[in-house]
Parts: sequence; structure tokens; C-alpha cells
Amino acid sequence: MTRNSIAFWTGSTVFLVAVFVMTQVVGNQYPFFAGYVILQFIALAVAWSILGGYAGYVNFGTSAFFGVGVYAAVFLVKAFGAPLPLQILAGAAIGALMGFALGLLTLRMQGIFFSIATIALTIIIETTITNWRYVGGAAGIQIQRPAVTAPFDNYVQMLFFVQALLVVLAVAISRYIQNSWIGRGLQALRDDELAAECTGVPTLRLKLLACVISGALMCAVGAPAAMYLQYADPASAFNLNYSVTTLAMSLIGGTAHWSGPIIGAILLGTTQQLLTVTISSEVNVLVLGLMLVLFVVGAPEGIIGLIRKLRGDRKEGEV
Amino acid sequence: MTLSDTRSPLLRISSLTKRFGGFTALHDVSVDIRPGERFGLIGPNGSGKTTLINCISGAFRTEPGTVLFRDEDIALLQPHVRTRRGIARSFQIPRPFRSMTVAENLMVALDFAAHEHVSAAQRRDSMMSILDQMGLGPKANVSATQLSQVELRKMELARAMATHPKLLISDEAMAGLSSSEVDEVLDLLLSLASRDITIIMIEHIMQAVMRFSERVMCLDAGRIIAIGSPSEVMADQRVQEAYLGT
Amino acid sequence: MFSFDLLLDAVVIGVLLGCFYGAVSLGLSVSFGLLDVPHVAHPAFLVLASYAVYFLNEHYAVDPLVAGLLITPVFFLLGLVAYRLYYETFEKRGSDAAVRGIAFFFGVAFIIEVLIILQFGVDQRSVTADYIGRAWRLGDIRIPYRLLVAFAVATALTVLLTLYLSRTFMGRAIRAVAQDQEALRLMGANPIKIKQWAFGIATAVLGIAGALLIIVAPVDPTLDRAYIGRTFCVVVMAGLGSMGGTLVAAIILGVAETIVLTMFGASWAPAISFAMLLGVLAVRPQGLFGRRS
Amino acid sequence: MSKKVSKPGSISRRRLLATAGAALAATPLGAKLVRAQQTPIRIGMSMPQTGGLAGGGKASLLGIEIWRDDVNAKGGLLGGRKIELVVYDDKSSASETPAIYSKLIDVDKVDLLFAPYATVPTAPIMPMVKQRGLLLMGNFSFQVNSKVGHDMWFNNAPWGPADSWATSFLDIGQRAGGKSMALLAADQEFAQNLAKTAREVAAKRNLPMVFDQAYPPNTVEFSSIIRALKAAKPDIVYIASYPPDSAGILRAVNEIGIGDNVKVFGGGMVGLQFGAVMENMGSLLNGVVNYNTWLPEKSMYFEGTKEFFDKYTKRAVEAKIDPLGYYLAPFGYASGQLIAQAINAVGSLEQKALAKYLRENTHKTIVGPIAFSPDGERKETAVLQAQFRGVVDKNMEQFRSSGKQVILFPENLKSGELIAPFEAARK
Repeated sequence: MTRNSIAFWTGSTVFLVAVFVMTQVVGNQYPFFAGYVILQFIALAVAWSILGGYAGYVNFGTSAFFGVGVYAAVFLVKAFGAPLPLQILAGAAIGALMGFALGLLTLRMQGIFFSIATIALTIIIETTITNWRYVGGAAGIQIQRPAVTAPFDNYVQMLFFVQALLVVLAVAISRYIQNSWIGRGLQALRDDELAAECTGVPTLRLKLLACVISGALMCAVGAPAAMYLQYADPASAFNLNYSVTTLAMSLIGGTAHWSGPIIGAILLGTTQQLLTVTISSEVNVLVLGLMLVLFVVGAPEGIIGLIRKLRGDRKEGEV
Repeated sequence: MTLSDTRSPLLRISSLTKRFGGFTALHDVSVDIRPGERFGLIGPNGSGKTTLINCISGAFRTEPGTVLFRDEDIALLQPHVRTRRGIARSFQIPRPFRSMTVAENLMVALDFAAHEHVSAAQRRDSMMSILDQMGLGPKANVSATQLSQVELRKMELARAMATHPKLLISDEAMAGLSSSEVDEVLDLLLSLASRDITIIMIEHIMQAVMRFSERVMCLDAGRIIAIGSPSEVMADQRVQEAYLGT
Repeated sequence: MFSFDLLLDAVVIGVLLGCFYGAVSLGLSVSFGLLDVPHVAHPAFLVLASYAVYFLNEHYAVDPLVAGLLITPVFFLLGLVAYRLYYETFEKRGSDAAVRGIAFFFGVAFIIEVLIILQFGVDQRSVTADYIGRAWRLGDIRIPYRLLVAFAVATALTVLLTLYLSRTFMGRAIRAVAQDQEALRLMGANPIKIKQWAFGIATAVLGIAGALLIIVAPVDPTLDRAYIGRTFCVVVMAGLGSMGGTLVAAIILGVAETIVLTMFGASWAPAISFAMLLGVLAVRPQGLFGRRS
Repeated sequence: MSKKVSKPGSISRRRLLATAGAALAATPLGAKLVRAQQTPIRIGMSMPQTGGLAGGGKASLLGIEIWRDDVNAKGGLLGGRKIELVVYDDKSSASETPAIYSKLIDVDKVDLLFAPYATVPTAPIMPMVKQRGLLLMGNFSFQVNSKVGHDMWFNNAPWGPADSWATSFLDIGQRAGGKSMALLAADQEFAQNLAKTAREVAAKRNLPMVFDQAYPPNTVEFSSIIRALKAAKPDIVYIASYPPDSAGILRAVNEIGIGDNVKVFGGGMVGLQFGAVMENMGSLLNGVVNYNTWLPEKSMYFEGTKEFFDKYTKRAVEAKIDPLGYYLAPFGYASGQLIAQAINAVGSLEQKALAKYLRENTHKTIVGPIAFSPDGERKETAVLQAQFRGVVDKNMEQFRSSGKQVILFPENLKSGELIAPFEAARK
């Protein structure tokens, strides 16, 4: 292991231990509820960036993957009373299949055509779920949580910890991809797809791989949301907000490095949670709009880009 | 192909035709390229040179017609597979990976097209030796966006070389360069050819073609109008007409 | 429950509805289809135009169509400014303009939404005119005048835009810029100026389209979200940049939607139209009437 | 815990803090009487202020705010404690409310909880309040407690038993001679719930269902659907639609026609209760029989009703909210009245005692007397079915006078008779 990897895994372990200790010590429930939402968005943004950031294929279907994850869990709970880990695994498997299908169907399309195809796919899937009476259809469905397993004494605390695990998993995968030949290949095809092909990069296969991994992670992240809300309806589960917010977080953080989406998600997620309990009105939407415009205009490479620039300037100054 | 040549050709193109809608860009093109040959491809703008390159490297699908590379039909292979089989190319307008440094540009090729499993250190060495050979050594860690025109051309060739090609196609690598720079690039190509790499060079600069090629082919309106030694082709009536535009 | 009457009716209504979809998509067909600007705020501008029309109709009793014409110059200027901003911040910087452009226009759409809410509240709004709420009898079929207005406006807009793009100097320049920006620069024209002008036209068209939107059905501030998918669907299905193609694709969409709505399970209608889009994209990525071969 | 209240002033400050701390740790709510009497009573809730439900949410909130101001003007409750509202925007979404209610309970430590307007944002918080044993005043959600079974939930809406809605409408239709039925419902949560009960009631009565369709959200044009519905020749047309669509459907009905055999048309159209929509629709409304919750008919005025609407009208115009506010606002006010009566009767904020009182008594409110059944819904339905009559275009004020919407159901509030068939009633 390189020094970087050691630092990363130490950091991840410290993070997970801290999260676990928090679930055992903190009695107040609110940090877990709010924290869960932020963790969920971190995982989504990181997963999204694998295709959207590294490969430059803007997926508008985040809500489709998230919603399918939610409904995979709903179905499993209703049909078999499946436990949470199984819900997440099944979500990941379905997400991978969905990513594969989406990829086969659309990855030959360039740029914005792919994005539009993902919008279309989202609407098709949402309509299908809306027409599926078994999981409640348009009317939605209420689900009961099972008893919580030790060592947690509250279900939301457990979900918080599980989501933290998913975050670490997503980040580890994203980081691995970035540092491996896969990441280099994705970066190459993002810069120039034909040149990448002619340099030996199997662009279609790499894009498919990115689509499958990204999709599996997004679905897995969606699965526990069913238990978090104890309710699911198509309009909420497939809300366009998931797609836009995830995109915004990744771009605000910067997509050039795996830590960009994390920074973006923490910044925007926290801001949104704070706004919900402070200003709490249409100004919320306004802030999201303004942040998007200002960051995209003022910091095109995101916060990561800003940091790199500052560092670069300093280095030059020293020389 | 001359009958006296006993070695089988490296690349054999037979009866290749390429249409775009109603427009025929290539019409029944057949040619063999021998291993180790320095082959010049000329023709006026729009004559089908780049289309032919695209058909060989795989950017376009071809039908009808066959493309045999080392006795294997590659017409249905994707471009990256052809690259791995040993066909590399540069682009008329350079297409660097803009978000990467020069070294990283080459690493893509080494990561994906290297034929055998080699250690990371060996790859680094191989990359540096290619860069040094191309005179890009000092620029290894410079972003591709900061290169000059001639450096971009050289980097394209270096990146192509990093895939360990058997056949290198250079698509107007000298366009827009000063005469001293043209000589620089030409010397590079000659030195590559001396190491048993077959090279197809597309060029408008006639002195370069004459100096470089063992054999020259001229396309006009998607058809071969002349093929032979440089002096033969230059002397051909139809070639002169095509270029003078009568 | 099949009946020939119903099918005929569905086709007629579908054609008219398709014309309406075409009218609200034409601007996007210029801005996205010809200029490659990923204008996801297009529907937000559309709803903004509807509210402007509502304002004029409510307070000054201006006919909605006249109001739509009145606001076109303002929208033209708005378009000039919007493109300048987009160009300076994205296209000029080169790579990745599309990704960031999408985020940028989403931001703009949200800002427009909130501004409308702050000014007009969240309630839905509609306009009054003689042709709203009545129908034309044609044998057994009754056709709402609203939709006939949509049909007339859409046809007129398509013809005008097609003529403009093919007959005028500026129009041909716009099409040239879509084909090859460099060639145009070599000829001494400034492609940026031309694109800015074209974006102005694309936005100006929204003035009329916004009037149609509020004539056909009431509007509310967040209606734009429902039209992102629809308008892009039409433009992409048509193939980028073909005005006539846009109208035809919109009509196909309208007819398909209406037939499903009438004859089969209505709740499947949205899936059908977007499945058609996916099908077209998978088989013919350049769209039905695409500009590339 | 909360019963162990020492007299204020007789305990040391440290003891007070210790008691308070222990009480808060055990039951975050309810145990705050140890605090000085003058601290306000804090009521927490989320309310849709953006997104699809914002229009209703804002009107509902204004009703609650007017109640707060009325109570505070009279000196508050429990011997001078003022009411304070803690309100957050839930963006009309189910995914926002769990975190918001956790904040209200665990961080803001509010004394009482009100639910947000509508079913979707309410559904996720039901298991949570049940688990924690908290009282929740519902706000116009539909059958949200049927699966959860929380015995401290009380819905302010006049729905009553789930099927009463369909029952009353079909009663009216059948009495007018209706022998077949058509159902058109939005493919969204509330409308689908209505459609489900309508199907059940129709099946029970052997009423043939000749047309049964769900239309998707964001449908632009209803002409073709209405045409298909017309072709099925139903006698009773039951529509369960959402605000943007209700207008489109009525327009299409006006343009296409619906046929002479239709006796009654309407039932569950959301949106025809909102001032802006009604003003826009104008004469298109005539003849429609639709559900309502409050109307300016003589039978609907109770103690305080008129005063409430005087205040509401003034404040709604300033805030760009529904100027009529019949649908939700008075029920928001009534939620407050319910809780105030319970607090006064119990003499504390102890949640179980408040719930017991609410469950066992009949309460006087500005929307009439309210009594709850064990599931927390109204014992008897008070959903009105009313027919629009003599409505003219572009006039908001007409809806303030009686006779524009004649109440046909329930019997005790009736203010007129049905005019049938539908086409006749439209003239």
C-alpha cells in the first residue's frame, strides 16, 4: 500500500468508528435524521461522478436509479419481509442490471443525447412503478420497520451507520477507479472519444463498466430510503430533485478528483438542511439556483479546481 | 504488389468502397502495403485520403471490401482492437487528451495497448524513452494544452508510438509547420521507419513526400489514379491534372 | 372498447396537440438543435412568457395572442443577453461546456421559478379570450378552438422560421454556423454575433409559445419541469435543427400520446412517448430528420 | 414524570435543572411544566410552502396563525402562556418530513405537534410519532392512520369513514336516476385512494362501471379522454382530479360536451375549492357537483366562523394566498381550537391526557362540532357535496355569497336540491 492508501483507509476507519460511537453516545435523534440525508447525497454524488465526472456522461437518471432502489426494497419487504442487507444487495444487483441495460441502449450516443435518453428512461420507469399496484401504485405504500438489531437501539441510528458504510464503499470504489487504468481510460474518452479508441482504449466497454458501477451504487443508496421514510410513493421516490441536486453537488465540488463530490455534497447538503430549518421558504430553491449559477460561472472546476489553483499559485510564488 | 515480393503484405486492402448517403468517398480501392515500407499517400483535398485512413483505423465501418492486416480480416473490429493489433495513427488536427499531461497522454497508450504485461516502472521507462526520442523529454509533466503546434504533432506521434505499432499512419503531421519544423518531424518519422515500423504518410508538402516515401499513391475523387515510385507518380499526367485542377 | 369514431377523434386531437408541442419546442430546436446550447431553462422561459401574457391579459385585457406578440421584442433582448452570458462563461472557455451549461441553465430555471412565485404566488393562472372554452363542430367531432389556435400558430411559426433560415442572409448564416463555425470565421463573419442573434430569435419565439401555453391550459410556476422532457424529446426525435421535422415529430408524439390516452390505459401515456424517443435514438441517433448523414 | 411537578419557586435552581434534565431525557415532550409558567407553548409542524402542495399549505398555515393570534390576544392558555408556532417548509415532499419532525421533537423540543397539509408529507412521520407516543393533529391527510393504528392521532379534515365520500356522491347520483357510472382519476396518491373506495362502493351496489381510467400527471389536453368517456354513456361521472387538471377537464367537458344522459358530474375534483381556480373557471363550473369542506351557506356558520373569515380575507390578500380560503384555512383554525379546548380541560400539556380528552368528547369549532372515532378520523363524515349554480365569469366576490354552491349533502347542512341532468344544470 502506498502512503496515500494508508492515509485513506485510516481516515475511513476513523470516520466509521466515529459514526458508530456517535450512534452509541448521542441520544438526540435529529443529527441522525439530518445526517442520514447528507450521507445519502454524498454517496449519490460520488456514485454519479463515476460516470458523470470521470467519463463526462451526464446522467439525469439519478432519480430513476434511486427510485428503483427504493422500490426494490419495498417489494422485498412486502413480498418476503427481507432484511435490510438483502434489500441493499438486491438494490445493487438490480441497479447493476439497469446500468448495463441503459449503457447498452444509450452509450453509443454522444454527450447530451445520452442525458436526454436518461430523462426518458426515468419517466418510463416511474410510469411503470406508478402502474404497479402491488407496491402501492400511485397511491403510495406505508411500510413497517422490523425491530432494530443490536448494538443499535434505534432504527434510524442503524440506518445512519449503514449509509456511512455505503459512503465509504462508494468513495473507495471511486478512488480505486480514479487511480487505476479504468480511471485513466475514462478520463481519456472524456477528453476525446475517438482519440481514446485509437490509443487502444475500449471506450464502450469502459463506459458500460462505469454505468454499471455507478448504477449499482445509486440503487444501493436508494434501498435504505424505504426504511428511512417507512413510506414510498412514485412522485417522491423519482423526484427530479435527486437528479439535479446530485449533479449540482458534483459540479460544485469538482469532478476531477474523487473528493470533489464529497465536498460538494457536504457543502450543498448541509446548506439545504440548514435552510430547511431556518429560512424555510421558496428562498430555498433560490439559493440552490444561485449556488449553481455562481459556482458554474465562477469556479468551473468546482471547489477542487479552486483549491488546486490556489496551491498552484502559491507554489509559483515560492519559486 | 510486385510478383517478386515473397513476403505477404502487412496490410492488404481490396475493393474498398465507402459511401456517405449518396456520396461515394472511396471507390473500389485496392492496395497492398509491404512490411517495413514507407508509403506516401497524396491527393487533393476531399479526395478520400482521410476516409481511407479512417477505414483502416476503424473509425468508419466498411462494406463492401476487405481490410486484411497481417492476414487477418479486421473490417469488423473496433478501433481499439485494431490499435492493439498494431495499427496506430495520428490525427490531421491534433487530438490530445486535454486534461492530462504529456506523460499521462502516453500512459493511456501504455496502459491499454501494451502487448505484454510489464511493471509500472518498465512502462515509465518505456514512456520516457519514447518522449526523449521525440525530443519531448523536458515537457513530460506539462499539460497537453500548453504545447506548441509542433510539440502537439510530436506528442501525437509519441502517443501512437507508445502503443507499439507495426503500422503507423501519420495524417498530415506537418501541416502548418515551419520548414525547419517539417524537417524535424520528417527526421523523426524516418528514424521510426528505420526501426522496422511500416509507415503510411499522408502529406501535402511534396518535398517531404518525395524525400520520405519508397512508394506513393495518389487518390482523386475516391479512386486511385496513380501508384508507384515517387518520381513516377509525380510525372503522371493525371496526378498533375488533379493537383492543378484542370 | 374500440370504435373507429374514437380513433379518428384521437388522431385529430392528437395532431392539434402535437402542433402545440411543436410550437413550444421550436425555440429549443433553434437554440439546442442548431446552436448546441443545452438550454434546459427553455421551459422556464416559456412559463415566464406565459406569466407575462397573463399579466397583460389580466390587467390590461390584452388578447393573449396579441400579448404574446407584444412581449417578443423583450424576449428577443433577453435571449441576446442570455447567450452573451452563456458564451462568455462557457463556450469561450471551451471543453465541457455542455455539462456545466446544463447545470447553469438548471440554476437559471430555479431562479426564474422563484421569481415567478414571489411575484404571482403559487396558484395556477389562466387567461380569457373568446376562443377559449368553445369548440368547433365538424360532424360528430368537436374541436376546441384553443387547439385550432395552437395549430395555426404552430404552422405559421414553422413556415416563418423555415423561410427565415433558408431565404434570408442572416438565416443562412445561422444554418452555416451550425454546420461549420470555422468555415464561417474564415469567410470573415463573426459566428458569435450570428449565434447570439439566433438565440435571440429562439427566445423571441417563446413569447408566442408562452401565450399558447396559457391559452391551451392553466399554468403554475413549476410547470416548466413537466416540459423539459417533452420539448427535448420532440427536438431530439426530430433530429437537430430541422424546423419542419420538429413539427412532424411533435405531431407524431401528440398522436401517439392521444391514442394511448383514449384507446389504451391512459396512465401509460408518458411511458409510450418516451419509449418512442428511446427507440428513435437507439435506431437512428441523428433523429428522424437529422442534419447529419 | 410530568405529574411530579413541584411548585415553582419552592425548588432550588439546581434541582429545577436536574428535574428538567431528567424529564427531557425521558420524554422530550410533555414534561416541560417544570419551566416557568410564562414560557410559550410551542407547536411544531412542517408545512408545504414550495412544490405542488404549496397553495393549500400556505392557506392552511394562515388559518393556524390566525388562531394563534386570537388565543394570544386573549392572553394565551394555561394561565398566560402564549402560543408560538415553529414551522418549516417540507417542499411538498415525503423525504423532507422525517428530519424536520426529528428536529422539532429532539432539538426544538416543541410541546405539541401538528401534521403538515396532505397525505404524502404526513405518511412518513406516522410511525415515528406512534413509536414515541406523541399526539399528532392531522391536517387533511387521507387514511394515513389506517395501517399505522396510532391512538393519539386526530385528523382535522371532515372526511369521516373512508367510503363516505363515494357513498354520498353515488347516493345523489342514484337518487337522480343514475344506473351506471364512469370513473376518471388522476394517477396520483389522493385521487387513487378516492377511486379505490368509489370502485368498492359501486361494486357493493352492483352499479355497472362503464368507464374506469387513470390519467397521468401533467396531462395537457383532456378532450380525447372526455370524448372516450362520453362514448361510454355513463349516468354518473365521478372525477378524482388534481388542481391543474380539474380546470383542463372542465374546459374539455364544456367544449366536447358530455352527453345528455349524465345525471351528476364531479365528486372528487381537488382545485374547485380554491378561489383562483374558481375565478378562472367561472361559468364552466355550473352544474358540477363536487366535494367541499366549507361553504358560505347559512347552515355552515358557527360561533366565530364569520369573524375568522373577516380576518382571513384581509391577511390572505396581503400574503398572495387564496383569497377565499374555504377549503383548508378554517380547519387549520379548528385544529387550534381542538387542542386549546383539550389543554384547558386537562389543565396541562400531558399528551396522553390530551388525547384521551380529544377522543372522548365532542368539540365546538368554527367548522361545527367535531367528534372522533377510535382511528382518529371524524365519527361522521362532514364532507359536503355541493352543486355550482349561476356562476359567472371572472368574479371572485360572487363565491362569497350563498347560493352559488348549493349543499346537497349531508342532510343536516343541506341548502337546496339537485338539478339534474348535468346539461340542464349548466344553463
